[in-house]
Amino acid sequence: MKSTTIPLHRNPKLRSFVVQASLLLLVAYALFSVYQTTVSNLEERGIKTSTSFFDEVAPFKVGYSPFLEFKLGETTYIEVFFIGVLNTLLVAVLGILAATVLGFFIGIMRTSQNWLASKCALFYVETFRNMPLLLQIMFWNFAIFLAFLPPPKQSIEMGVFFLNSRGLHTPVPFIENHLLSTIWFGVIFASFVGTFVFAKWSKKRFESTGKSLPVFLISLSSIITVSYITFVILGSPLGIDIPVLGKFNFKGGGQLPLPLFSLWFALTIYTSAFIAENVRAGISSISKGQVEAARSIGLTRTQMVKMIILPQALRVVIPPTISQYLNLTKNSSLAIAVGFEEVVAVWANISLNQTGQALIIIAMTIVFYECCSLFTSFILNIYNKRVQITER
Amino acid sequence: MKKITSLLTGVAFAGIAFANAAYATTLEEVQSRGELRCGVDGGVAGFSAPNDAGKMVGIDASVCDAVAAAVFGDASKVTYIPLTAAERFTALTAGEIDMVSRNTTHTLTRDATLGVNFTYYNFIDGQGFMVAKDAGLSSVKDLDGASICVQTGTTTELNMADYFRNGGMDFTPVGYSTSVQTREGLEGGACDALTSDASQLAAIRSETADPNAWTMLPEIISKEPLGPVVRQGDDQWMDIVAWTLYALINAEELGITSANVDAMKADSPNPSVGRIVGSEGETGANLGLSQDWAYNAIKQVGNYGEIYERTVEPLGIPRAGSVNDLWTRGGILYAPPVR
Amino acid sequence: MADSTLKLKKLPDREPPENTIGWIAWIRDNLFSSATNTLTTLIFVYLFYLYIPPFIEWAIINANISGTDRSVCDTNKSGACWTFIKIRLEQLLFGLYFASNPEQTWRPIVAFSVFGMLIIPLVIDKTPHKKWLLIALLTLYPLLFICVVYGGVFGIPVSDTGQWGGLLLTFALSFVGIIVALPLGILLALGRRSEMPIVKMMSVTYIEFWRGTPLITILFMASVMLPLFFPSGVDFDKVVRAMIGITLFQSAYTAEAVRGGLQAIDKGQNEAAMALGMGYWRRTILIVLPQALKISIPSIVNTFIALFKDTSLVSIIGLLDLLKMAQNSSRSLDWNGYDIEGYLFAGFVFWIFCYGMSSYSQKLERKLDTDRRAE
Amino acid sequence: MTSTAASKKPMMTDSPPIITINKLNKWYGKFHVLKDIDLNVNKTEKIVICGPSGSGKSTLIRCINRLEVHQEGSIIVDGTELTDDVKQINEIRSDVGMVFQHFNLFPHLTVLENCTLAPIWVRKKSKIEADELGMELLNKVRIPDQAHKYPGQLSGGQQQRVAIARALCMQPRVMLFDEPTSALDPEMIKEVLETMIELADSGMTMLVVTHEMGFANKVADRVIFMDEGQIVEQNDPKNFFNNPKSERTKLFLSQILNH
Repeated sequence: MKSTTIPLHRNPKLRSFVVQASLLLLVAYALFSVYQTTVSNLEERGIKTSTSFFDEVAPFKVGYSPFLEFKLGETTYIEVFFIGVLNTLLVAVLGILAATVLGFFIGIMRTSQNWLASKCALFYVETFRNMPLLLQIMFWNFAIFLAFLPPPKQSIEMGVFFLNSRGLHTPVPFIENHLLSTIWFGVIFASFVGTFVFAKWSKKRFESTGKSLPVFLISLSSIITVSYITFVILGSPLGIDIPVLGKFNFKGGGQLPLPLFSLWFALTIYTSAFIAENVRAGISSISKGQVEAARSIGLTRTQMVKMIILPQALRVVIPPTISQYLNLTKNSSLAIAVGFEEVVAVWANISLNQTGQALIIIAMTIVFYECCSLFTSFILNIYNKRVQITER
Repeated sequence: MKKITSLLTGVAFAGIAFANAAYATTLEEVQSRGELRCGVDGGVAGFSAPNDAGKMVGIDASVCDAVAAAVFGDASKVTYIPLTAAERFTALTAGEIDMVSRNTTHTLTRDATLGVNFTYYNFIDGQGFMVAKDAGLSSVKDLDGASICVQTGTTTELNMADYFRNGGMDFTPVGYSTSVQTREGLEGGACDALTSDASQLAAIRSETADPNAWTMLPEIISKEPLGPVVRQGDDQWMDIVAWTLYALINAEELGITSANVDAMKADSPNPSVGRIVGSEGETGANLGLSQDWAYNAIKQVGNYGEIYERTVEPLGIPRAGSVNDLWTRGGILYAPPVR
Repeated sequence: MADSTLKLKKLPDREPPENTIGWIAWIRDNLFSSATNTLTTLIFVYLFYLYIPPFIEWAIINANISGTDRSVCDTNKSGACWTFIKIRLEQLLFGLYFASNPEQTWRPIVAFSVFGMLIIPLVIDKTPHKKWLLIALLTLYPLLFICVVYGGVFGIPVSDTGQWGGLLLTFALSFVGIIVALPLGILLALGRRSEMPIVKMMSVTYIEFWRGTPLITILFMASVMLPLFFPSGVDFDKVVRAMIGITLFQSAYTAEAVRGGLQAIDKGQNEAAMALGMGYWRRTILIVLPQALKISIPSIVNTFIALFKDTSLVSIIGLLDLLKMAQNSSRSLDWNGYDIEGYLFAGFVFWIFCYGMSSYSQKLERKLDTDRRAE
Repeated sequence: MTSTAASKKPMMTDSPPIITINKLNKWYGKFHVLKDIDLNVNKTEKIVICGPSGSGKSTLIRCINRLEVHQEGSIIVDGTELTDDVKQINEIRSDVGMVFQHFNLFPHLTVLENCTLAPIWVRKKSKIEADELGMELLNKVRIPDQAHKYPGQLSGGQQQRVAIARALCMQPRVMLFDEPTSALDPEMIKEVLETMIELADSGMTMLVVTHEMGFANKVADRVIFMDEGQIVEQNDPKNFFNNPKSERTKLFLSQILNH
């Protein structure tokens, strides 16, 4: 036997090394020359790039900032960025909540035995997911809400809620008496703890005797009763700030400005169509055998849905739905079309226009979205790992 | 096909540094291309908007025409590039266009940090407010607490913030990215007032369903000198754009119109006129242009007064006695002499 | 038990009882099978009664289609104003340039019809030589599109990309997006499954970067920052820059779609090819990719649908795509106030295309499913 | 080897049959799957149903716990007639256990949870009680050590035995088996059949759709042959196998026994 020496160009390890090294070099070179070109372009064109504008006072006003108060003449650019980020997160959370509820509703309707209900759900899904979201946002905002909602003086009244062309105005509670309201919150907290203990006890009892109680109903009603009674006893420590019609619009209370309302509405409808499709796919992924087995051991329909179908369907539904949540968050950037002040609108558009610092501003915007995306993948990974452990 | 080829090479060799621009000066580049690329808004009546035949018209577009006439002797050698507010400066500094004539306010920050130069002004504007007639408002002071529609990313937004802050008043901005949307917002009741440059307000009002339902408040809260912008670092080109504009203003001052410019050229005792229409002096050569550069601009586009009358007057913004009138008639338009 | 043989007589098939088949049974089973079911049916019937007749009345019965200006619509406000769409149709479909130059209108019409002639046989099952049609669509058609729509050859005047608009622009943007992104996406998908760590890492970074960012930010980047990345002298107009942004964005999604296909390929295929002594590229191109691409067509079509809808975002950076065109028209002085019609029309056009594509991809998916079960 | 005498005794008791099927007809759309089926099943009787695929044998036993709805005729299970009444259906179902060809275990629940689910929620037993019962039955099918695993971690045979235990946890009066071994490998068939034989020996009433003729021979009181939706022939196993009366049965038996 004679030892063979492999010619260098046929050694797979070497080949792989050379390929990777040259690719790396090529990409590094490409990135470097883009960097260099950019730097020289900036210099040549006399554009100054620096982050010093972060601490400059923003010379414009952001109209909606429920979390960080915007003070004209004090709020700086970097605070504007955070206001934008918080507004994005706000609309994302509102949208995710509503789209999930609506999506599950439509998705379950899609699998309904009732032919009409099922076809209506199909119509809903096919209509809304096959039209551009931007078109839908503008349609609702400009062609429907702005065109048909009345001005503030003729607002649509729904009890203490007022809907008009400026948005939805809601009452919000405010604290009248610090001590008493602290006590009241304490009582509510205690009653929550109480129901928690009660739920634990009732679970134990169920396990040992098989007797079950409507835990949720009992807890809910007792929390409501307890908090109402103490509220009255304490002499109403909280006031309710009801919006009042002022000179131009409603003052006081909480506000869901029309742009936010339209954006939220459109995002909810659009995303719910996708979630509904996920839910349908999840439910129909469950084999007929599972249903038959559940029936054959005598489970009622409700029990079957709760214990057999939903837990399994959710495993199919949740991962793509989490991706839809990310999509919704990214899609909220279309707010720019209706003037809601989320991060792309106040940062990548207004601030960029006013400072001209395109590089830094766009980069920060991208980093924010990449963080959202990483966070989503992180959650998805955790979920997938957990599912993998409980079922192989 | 040139663009497609350059696209392909550009994509393929995105990272590989190219040799610098082949042309040393903007003028040479424009001349060799055979057309002027001029950035405009494209959607503001009276300034730049397509007419029925699809041609861009307006006082901003006319400046482009005049520069093309000065460079080529042919005012039609222009390609108008509609730009958003956000893109106008990058498009200019990247060399995608040769000049911006897009109702752009001259400010220190823009001048000093964006790599651009402002020339002179083709329209001097100021920011005003428009409200519903039946709202019973007579002054901006009445707007304390109001919602105000505004186009975002403009100086308008900043002036409003300053003004309200100064007066200790409160307001809620309702920001839209285009001026058409601000109009829809106002008409739909999203805001109590709309703020923009006075000229734009007039244009917007003319586009509402019922122009008589809206009225302008008397205050003008800012200075908005609007004019063409060029890239920094090419003084010759800056001179060409600036002096074309000056020539149009001087022409009005001297009574040269597109109708009588031929006659003036043939026989004018006034040396100032002669220098403009090219019968005297070396004005064109100094700029690197032909001798009849200003003659062509005036002949084909008209003097400043004619342009104004043709484009802005129909919006309902009278000129007589306003800041946009000549200095000789109480306005502030004052062009340095062509000599 | 001896009598059990008596049952040997074969019973004839009978028709099922009347009330268990036919439409009555169908209605009972699908609409009134239980109390909840009946209630649901009644609720829906009531809702239909509330909303459908007024809509039909507005959109069809009372609608205006005649006339050439808004006066017709202004006198009859009870119906939709389709006159507006009729008058502006050419602008909406072909953009301002081709609409305002009647002698040029043939160019987008030719481009669209050739596309139709290529795509219709492609989606029909029984067409022979599909492969060649597809290749023609991906290679010859773009050339034809450039020659006819862009011009500059055979004496056809150049139409700057900056002058494209309407459905034509929407189509051009998404078509460029898909055909340029496809090869890029395939390479990235292969890279992501590569055994070379650096190649894999770079592909993953690239894919996840673009997938993590909203398209609108990328378009802003393309419109504001791209000019800074290229040396002076290399300048593209806005449409081309948008195309670059869209392509980069789309390639990441295509890569994920193709990766799905690659994952579905049985390992044995690769091993069999290896056993035949094929190298990496030969295995990949001859054995793995053809199968993987076939499987991933539905997902690729789905990403294409998403892209097609997303092209509407270019209106935010000021391009006149179909949506922007519809908006501009309905906001112009001539047709101010008829924006519902504008949105409905644009929405309907988008819907037709997206729904068509998604039905096609669902059909393909089902077919692939049964094919694989049959194997 | 013959089977135990106890289970082979003809059922001539006076007690009424536990299942009475009378003139049962069923259609899938327009396809006539079951034609005039008459069948009485006595307590503790073991019946094996065989026949070519598509003969309606699975459909027949699925009708018995209302997984399929029949259009004509009647089925009476333990004195209760199957109608559309949901409550009655659930009662009957909890008295009739069913084992499927593909096991149909709930993949998201552990083996023990699979078994205790119905006792807890349908029989309203306490969890402790149900757990005890579940473990007892898992012991019976000889897989107590797998109780806390998930079905996906078990072999096919083990899964089918869990399925049997799950059905038995409801303490049913009748057990239905729908081809319980046809999805299994040969060595696993054996372990499942052994479990079923033990179950038979304990006196359970069983209806088994299967092609395992060895099992039929050993356990069945009656073998039923179905074809084209009819019961073609029924007899005790000895006569059925040795002396089939119809040509169709002969053909079927020759195919199934000589393969």
